[in-house]
Amino acid sequence: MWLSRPFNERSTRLFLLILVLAVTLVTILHLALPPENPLYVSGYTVGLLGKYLCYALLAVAVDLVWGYLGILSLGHGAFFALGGYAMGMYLMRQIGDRGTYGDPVLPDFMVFLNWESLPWYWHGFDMAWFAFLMVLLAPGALALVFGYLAFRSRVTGVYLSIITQAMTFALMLAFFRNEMGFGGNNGLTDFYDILGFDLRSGATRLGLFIASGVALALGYVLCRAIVASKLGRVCVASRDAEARTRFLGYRVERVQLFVFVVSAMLAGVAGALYVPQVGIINPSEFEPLFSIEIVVWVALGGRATLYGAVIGAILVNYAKTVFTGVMPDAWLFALGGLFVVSTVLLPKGIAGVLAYRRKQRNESDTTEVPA
Amino acid sequence: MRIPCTLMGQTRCHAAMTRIVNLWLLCLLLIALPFAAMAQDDADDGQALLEALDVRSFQDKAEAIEAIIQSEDERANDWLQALLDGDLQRHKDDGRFVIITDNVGREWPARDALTGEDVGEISRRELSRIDINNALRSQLRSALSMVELYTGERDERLDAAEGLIGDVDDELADSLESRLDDEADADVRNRLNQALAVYRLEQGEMDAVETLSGSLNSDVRIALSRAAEGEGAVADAARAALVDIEQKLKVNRGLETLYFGLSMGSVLVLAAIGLAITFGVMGVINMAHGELIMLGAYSTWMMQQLLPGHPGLAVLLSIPVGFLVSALVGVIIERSVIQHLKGRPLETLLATFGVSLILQQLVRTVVSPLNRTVTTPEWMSGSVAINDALSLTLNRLYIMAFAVLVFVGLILIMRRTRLGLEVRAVTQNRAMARSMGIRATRVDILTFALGSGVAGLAGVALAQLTNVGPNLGQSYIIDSFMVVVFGGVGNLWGTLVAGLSLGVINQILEPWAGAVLAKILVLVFIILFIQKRPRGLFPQKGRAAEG
Amino acid sequence: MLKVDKLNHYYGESHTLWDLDLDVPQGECTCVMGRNGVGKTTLLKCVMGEESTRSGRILFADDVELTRKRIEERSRLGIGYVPQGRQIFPLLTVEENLRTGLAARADGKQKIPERIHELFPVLHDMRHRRGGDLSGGQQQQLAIGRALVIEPRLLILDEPGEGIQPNIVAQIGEVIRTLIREDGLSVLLVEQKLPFARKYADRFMIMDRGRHVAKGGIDELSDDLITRYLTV
Amino acid sequence: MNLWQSMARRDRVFEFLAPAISPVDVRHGPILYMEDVTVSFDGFRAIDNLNLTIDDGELRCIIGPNGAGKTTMMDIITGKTRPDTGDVWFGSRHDLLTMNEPEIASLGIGRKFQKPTVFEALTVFENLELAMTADKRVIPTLTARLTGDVRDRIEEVLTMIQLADQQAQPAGILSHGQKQWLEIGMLLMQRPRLLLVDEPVAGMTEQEMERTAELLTSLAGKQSVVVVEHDMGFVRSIARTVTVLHQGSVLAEGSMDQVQSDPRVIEVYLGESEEAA
Amino acid sequence: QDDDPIKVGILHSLSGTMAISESTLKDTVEMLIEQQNERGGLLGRELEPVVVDPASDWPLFAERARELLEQEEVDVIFGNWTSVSRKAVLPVMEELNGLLFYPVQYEGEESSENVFYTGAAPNQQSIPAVNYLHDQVGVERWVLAGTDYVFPRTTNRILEAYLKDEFGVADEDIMVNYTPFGHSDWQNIVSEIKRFGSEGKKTAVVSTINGDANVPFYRELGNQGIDAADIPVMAFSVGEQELSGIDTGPLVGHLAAWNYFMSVDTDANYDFIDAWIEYNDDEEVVTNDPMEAHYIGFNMWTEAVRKAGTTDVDAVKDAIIGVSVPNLSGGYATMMPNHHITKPVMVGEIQDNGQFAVVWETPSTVAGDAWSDYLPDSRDLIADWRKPMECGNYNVEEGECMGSDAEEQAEEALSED
Ligand SMILES: Nc1ncnc2c1ncn2[C@@H]1O[C@H](COP(=O)(O)OP(=O)(O)OP(=O)(O)O)[C@@H](O)[C@H]1O
Ligand SMILES: Nc1ncnc2c1ncn2[C@@H]1O[C@H](COP(=O)(O)OP(=O)(O)OP(=O)(O)O)[C@@H](O)[C@H]1O
Ligand SMILES: [Mg+2]
Ligand SMILES: [Mg+2]
Repeated sequence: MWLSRPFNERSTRLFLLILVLAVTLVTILHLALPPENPLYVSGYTVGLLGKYLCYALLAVAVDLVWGYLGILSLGHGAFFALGGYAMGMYLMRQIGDRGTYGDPVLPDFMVFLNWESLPWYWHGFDMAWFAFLMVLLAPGALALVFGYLAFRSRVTGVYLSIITQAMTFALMLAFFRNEMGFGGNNGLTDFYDILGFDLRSGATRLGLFIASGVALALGYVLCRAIVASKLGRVCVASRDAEARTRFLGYRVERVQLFVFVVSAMLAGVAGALYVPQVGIINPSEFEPLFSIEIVVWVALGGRATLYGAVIGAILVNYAKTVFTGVMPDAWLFALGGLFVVSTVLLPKGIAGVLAYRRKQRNESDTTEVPA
Repeated sequence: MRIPCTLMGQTRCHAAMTRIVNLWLLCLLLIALPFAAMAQDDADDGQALLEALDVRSFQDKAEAIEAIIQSEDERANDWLQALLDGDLQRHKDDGRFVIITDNVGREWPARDALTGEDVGEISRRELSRIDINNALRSQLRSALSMVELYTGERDERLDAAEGLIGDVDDELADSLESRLDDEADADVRNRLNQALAVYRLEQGEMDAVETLSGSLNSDVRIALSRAAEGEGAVADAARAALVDIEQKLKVNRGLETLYFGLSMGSVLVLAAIGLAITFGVMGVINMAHGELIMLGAYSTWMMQQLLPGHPGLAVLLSIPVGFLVSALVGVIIERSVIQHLKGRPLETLLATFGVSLILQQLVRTVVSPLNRTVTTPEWMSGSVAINDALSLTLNRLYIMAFAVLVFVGLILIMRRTRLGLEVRAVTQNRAMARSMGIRATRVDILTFALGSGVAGLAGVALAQLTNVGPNLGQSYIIDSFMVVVFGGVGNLWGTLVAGLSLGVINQILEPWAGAVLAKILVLVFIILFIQKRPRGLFPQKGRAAEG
Repeated sequence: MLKVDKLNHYYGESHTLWDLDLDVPQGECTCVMGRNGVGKTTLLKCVMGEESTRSGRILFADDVELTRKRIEERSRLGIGYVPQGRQIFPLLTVEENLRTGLAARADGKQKIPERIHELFPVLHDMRHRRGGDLSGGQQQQLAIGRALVIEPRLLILDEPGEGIQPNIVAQIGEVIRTLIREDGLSVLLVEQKLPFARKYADRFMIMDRGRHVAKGGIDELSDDLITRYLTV
Repeated sequence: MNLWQSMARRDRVFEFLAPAISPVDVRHGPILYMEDVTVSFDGFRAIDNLNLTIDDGELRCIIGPNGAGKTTMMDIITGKTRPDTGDVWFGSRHDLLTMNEPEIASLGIGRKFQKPTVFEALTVFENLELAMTADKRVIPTLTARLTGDVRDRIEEVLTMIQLADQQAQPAGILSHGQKQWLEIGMLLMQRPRLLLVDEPVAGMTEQEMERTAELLTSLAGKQSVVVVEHDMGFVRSIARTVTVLHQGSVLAEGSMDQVQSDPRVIEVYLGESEEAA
Repeated sequence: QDDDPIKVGILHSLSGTMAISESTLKDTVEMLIEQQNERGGLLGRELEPVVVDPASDWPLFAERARELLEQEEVDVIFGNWTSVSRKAVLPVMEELNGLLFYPVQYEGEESSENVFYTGAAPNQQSIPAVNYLHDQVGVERWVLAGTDYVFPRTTNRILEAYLKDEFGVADEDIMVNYTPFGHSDWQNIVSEIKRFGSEGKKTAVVSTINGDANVPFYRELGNQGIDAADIPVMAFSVGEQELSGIDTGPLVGHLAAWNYFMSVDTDANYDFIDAWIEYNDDEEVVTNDPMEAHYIGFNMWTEAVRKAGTTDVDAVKDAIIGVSVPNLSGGYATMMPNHHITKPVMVGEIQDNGQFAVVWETPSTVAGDAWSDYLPDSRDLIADWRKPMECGNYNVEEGECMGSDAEEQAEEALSED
């Protein structure tokens, strides 16, 4: 089976091992240790880590299209946000009549803005299966339509990047509009529970953290499977010489569309897991700068490696957390400096350094053997 | 002559007051002008007059103002002007009235309102201001403008006459008639005629309609529509005149929209044109472009700080300064970061993103996180009136001209100098260009400096329109990329056309769809347009572009 | 004119050129030959500075140590380079492509020499077309023309006849010969086509897997050498 | 779940769109048929009323001055350039002008480019793997496996093009000539019905040229081959029919000897010296 | 334990788009803490500020709030500016039982057990301001221009209803206009306003335009020659700080409604300003309404802590209701049971020195109303956090506490059994 192919790769196995160990360890440290213990992992940290994992999955999705397909998407935040909104809508509906106005159907902000009834696109989101389906379908459909148009007319390079940016920018403006019925600038927030579990309980948050870990693992394996397949090589081929690939008989636009849609769906899943953990989804997730930032994570971690994207996402966000805490006035210097220095010094990102190290070690190993 | 305001509605009272004050000022003027100023040394009189101003109620203040005018005190003008400017203040302890000459900081220099002698700096804690409100302000202003009608320069007379349209009553009409005879300037006469015609139209005179027809002045239109409500010949004529006016207004609105569009477009072009060089020609995805714009804007502010009191000169000087500052920063960025990323264009995105964060925070730390004030010089503020319904804002006119200049300059540099050729050669095939003897490093530095400098110029212009703050750049970076790409990467003309057309489209859509939706529609338009033309407005065609 | 001494070059870890020696006498045409992938292009790139060398010396005009010069200075010394794969600037017009060569001219003249248009009339006809739109052979002609704009003292040609129609190939050969005779130009040529090499080169050098294995006057190029080193 | 979803979607959206490839029909005539084809770029007629037919199994050489339009002709056949007017048929069933590049490629038209274009980031082996005839739709490509047969075939071609040693290296580092060979190898993997070969021997040594000539002649018969080349020695060694293109249309056509002695061809193309040779 | 400093969390963006407004609030709280420490601290303990930067990123606000409460274990938080950031933080506050003082005027329609709203509710800003325009200026036509988000939307809805009901304003005399955040090209809108205002009736603009969009807006007003005397603009989001970035020359006479102006002529205010100037070591700094709100909030909190004798959140929550502290305009602010405070409402005119001159003031302070009386759905709601009601949205019609908290209380009651 093509899906099992990644498990033959050492790097994937190693990645999964580390991920599983890390998640388990955090879980154990969180549950088993008393808060006084210096090794205790607080609920706050668990939430933080869960968020990082979502970002990591998002970065993997971006790396799939950027690293392997050569599509620099500056609009992946849109798919992330759409997934998030799908989840957010579900969570809103779960509130039921516990909202401030006590309306059993309408979310607070609708009551507040005098909406008479639920807009049609809000229907169905009270059912978990439907909402979760939409988490995949909404970003997938957007990617499908958008990608179909763009790839069909062979929009490439910066042109593609910029229209993805235009897409997310337009969506941001649209979602900001209160008429859209997604809560405008305030977005969706003040959630109570998910699948019947209380979102304000530590256990649920731990569960979400583990779910994020699982999603990341699955997403990673899926991407690896695509990349390691012949399709992955077609992707790389079309990245480097699109026209040539066509002359070999590959329908490049379909390959691009397929991978783009898969990537969008992964981004959607990441967004869906992100929302209950941070407790809010608002149009700022659509901001073009956020999408650029995702690309920066990937570049920092190392493009076209997938695990590099994971490292980049976690590292940058960890750095952000630390810096904003330690030096609130100057953290942008640190972050900006990190981007600059690492690009200049690490041309292939962190993954590049790791690969280089490994290569060196291997070489020293092999030279030792004959001696 | 006194009208008890309490018996009237507040606004109507003020209108009446205005008229009274106007007349009084007029008299004052007519009397005072021929005679030399008489010495006024009984200070008590003045003190009393001013004291009457220091009351809470604005009605009472209006009366006090009137009293001042009636007093025929020669310092009245001074007081009223100070009052209008908010400079008339009272010392809390000794009750002395002073006129402050500067109101920045905690200690304010002042002079005595009665004697005019300098009293040094006074802590603002010690002072309490004689407040006025909008009603009083317009009362004072129209009073002063009446004076201008008689004594002012031509433009002032014109403004004053225009302000009279719709405000003429019986008493005023007579004095205006006589003023009309003395007035030499045709435009002013025309205005005065209109003002009188509106008055006569209210009296139901037919020939007034004739005078007024075709005028785009809003007060005239109001008068006409009021007249049109009635019955009879005058009303019919008024209706006909209105139809004609509406027609003209429509045309004017179209022109206005076009102007708005072009002016918005030239802002876009200015913001994007530097990027068209660094990104379009050199291929550096320069996320710090916005910050370079911001630095240009800050140089305007800086120049104005350095040259207080000469905002105009400062703005002019900030053109070269803004260029140099941004160009210099551009060179630093190029040397420290971008030169290490040769052949890795996508990574320039990452590094310059970092640079943009650093620059933003730098400005926040070094200058301030708050917006800075940039003063619009006299000659750039206001607007030129094409007619009563269409006036073009001056600052935007200047910016449009500036954009054209910058664009032409750039085109010349890129077309006529070796730099233009060399930079394209270097970006297309660096190794080969060097093998042909082109000093690639120098070309890189110069080009990046040029692109950055132009961004600085954009900043100088934007400082006249929008916030000068650390976030300035971020609000333009996305638009800039959009414009460059829409026009076709590497094509300066494309950038020009793209910027202008996006501006016009936006402004056409805006009244119809609202600002938010218009923006969304423009974005959707760009997306769809790129489907049709995957390489922008002016694509590079043929084999060459493919590879 | 050009003297290469014990040159070593690496692509990363792989050793491409091994202690390579080469001599291009003034006013002669030296032809480098060898199978695909033996390192001919790499050698030329080292001379031009596009590849940096690990060790060895490259002397130009007896006294200029090229390895210490930056690329752009090398061409300014009077080295014209026609690379393999044409390497024209695709988005510049033909004329602009030619004008890039003006940067390296010692005399600072800002006009494209007439001779080039005489030699390649097609470049004149198509001067407003973009380089990338030209046909393969036209591009090759452009590449040669561009190198000649410099009016070089040493001309380096990497398979110049590739993709050019026969009569023009012959013409190019003649031009090279004239330039050598009249202007004392020196030529370093990489060429696979024996007839061409035999006709226009004065000396040869054969490379095999990064080493030089034979050299001499062109008359000395024997069938034995050919079967040994140029046959698969 | 995510995965199955996406796969299901893929199936629904794309695969039914894929046209069933029908084999080329050559019962009633030539395999390639171009009639009155004209292309102009900004007013310049690169191809001017070109008429050309290639028979099934034929090996045709096309020569002509630089800029005659040879490469452009191939661009038209492979769908890269759309002609302004004219007809291009593959067999008697397929109107090539209605198809896009991948469709044309999957009909069985393979091409070697004048400037070698290989996938630089992929290894030599992978380059060949991608070129191989297979079901090239998305899902089959995703699930494709490297069977022993395929591997054997690739190895075979690798030895043929003498890149067996470099098979695991990225194609980007190959020398110019090696890339030429790799392209030929990719063409071989593709097993097309019609091969369009643009300057196959540029940068090759005499002996390699001979090998290429052998290779191409051995292919002819089963497959049709169109070769564009400026090396007269090479053309002479393989040519049966030669077509001379000039300024976008056919100047002369016939056997090598006929063409070679045609004064017009000598004037615009061969030159005096070549005739002497 | 007792010598440990009392930790005061400060949750204001120091970077990103909101830094421009929020960073001064951070400084304000730090200054207040410093002053308090100079006065010997609180309950004999030092106060220690814990500053974090949520970087204008809303989810980050929630995260940072959690960090402050869970990791840093602060006793109180002063923070937030935008509504959305407050909304993001709210669940965290309620979950971890924190104390938040929110200093900015907002759209109302909210009352949380854990949040104290020291900024103005709509009835403390917009309604009095509109009254002023109608009564004192004689405005008959209204332009309601705002940025497209909740605060302007709600405010304008309330105002529209109010204008129609109260003054009988006709539909065609109200023009509503929304623009995106950071809108910078105002040409069309200003020209439309100009046209709308030249129909012969006195017209005013009620502006809920937010943040950076104001500068280009006012500039365009000035350039198109719209004078305050013709069409005054009454702004709800433009304070001294925003003006400090604008050349106010052409804007003289335009209005703003707040509960405090820097130009307020009281000694308390001058003391505060002097301290602020000294703290920043900059003669040019300005104070504004949200700063006063923090000043009040901080003093209320210290007062309540002193009253309760502990920083324990529940004790402080109980103690603070009814606490009165002086405000900067010479009166007193009292914490109401609905967690809003009493405030005077003032209208100021812009001066050429970037200050406002107060031209009108409510005769007495106004108590903040969490639930607007002019919106149909909230008309019947009240908030009262005193025992035994302890409810943020009590429906007086139905006589029950709506929504979540009822549920929670029921659960609590169950679990206590
Ligand atoms: N960038 C590179 N990195 C690593 N190896 C390279 C690189 N470029 C070339 N090589 C290898 O170096 C060797 C010599 O290449 P070079 O291009 O010099 O050959 P050549 O003699 O010019 O061949 P040809 O006749 O095909 O042009 C080849 O084996 C090639 O694979
Ligand atoms: N996109 C284009 N724009 C302008 N001119 C073009 C374009 N494409 C091709 N041409 C011109 O069309 C002519 C035919 O080019 P083509 O590449 O087909 O020639 P060719 O016969 O392959 O020549 P060569 O033997 O040199 O490869 C040339 O003169 C070329 O300059
Ligand atoms: Mg070579
Ligand atoms: Mg060709």
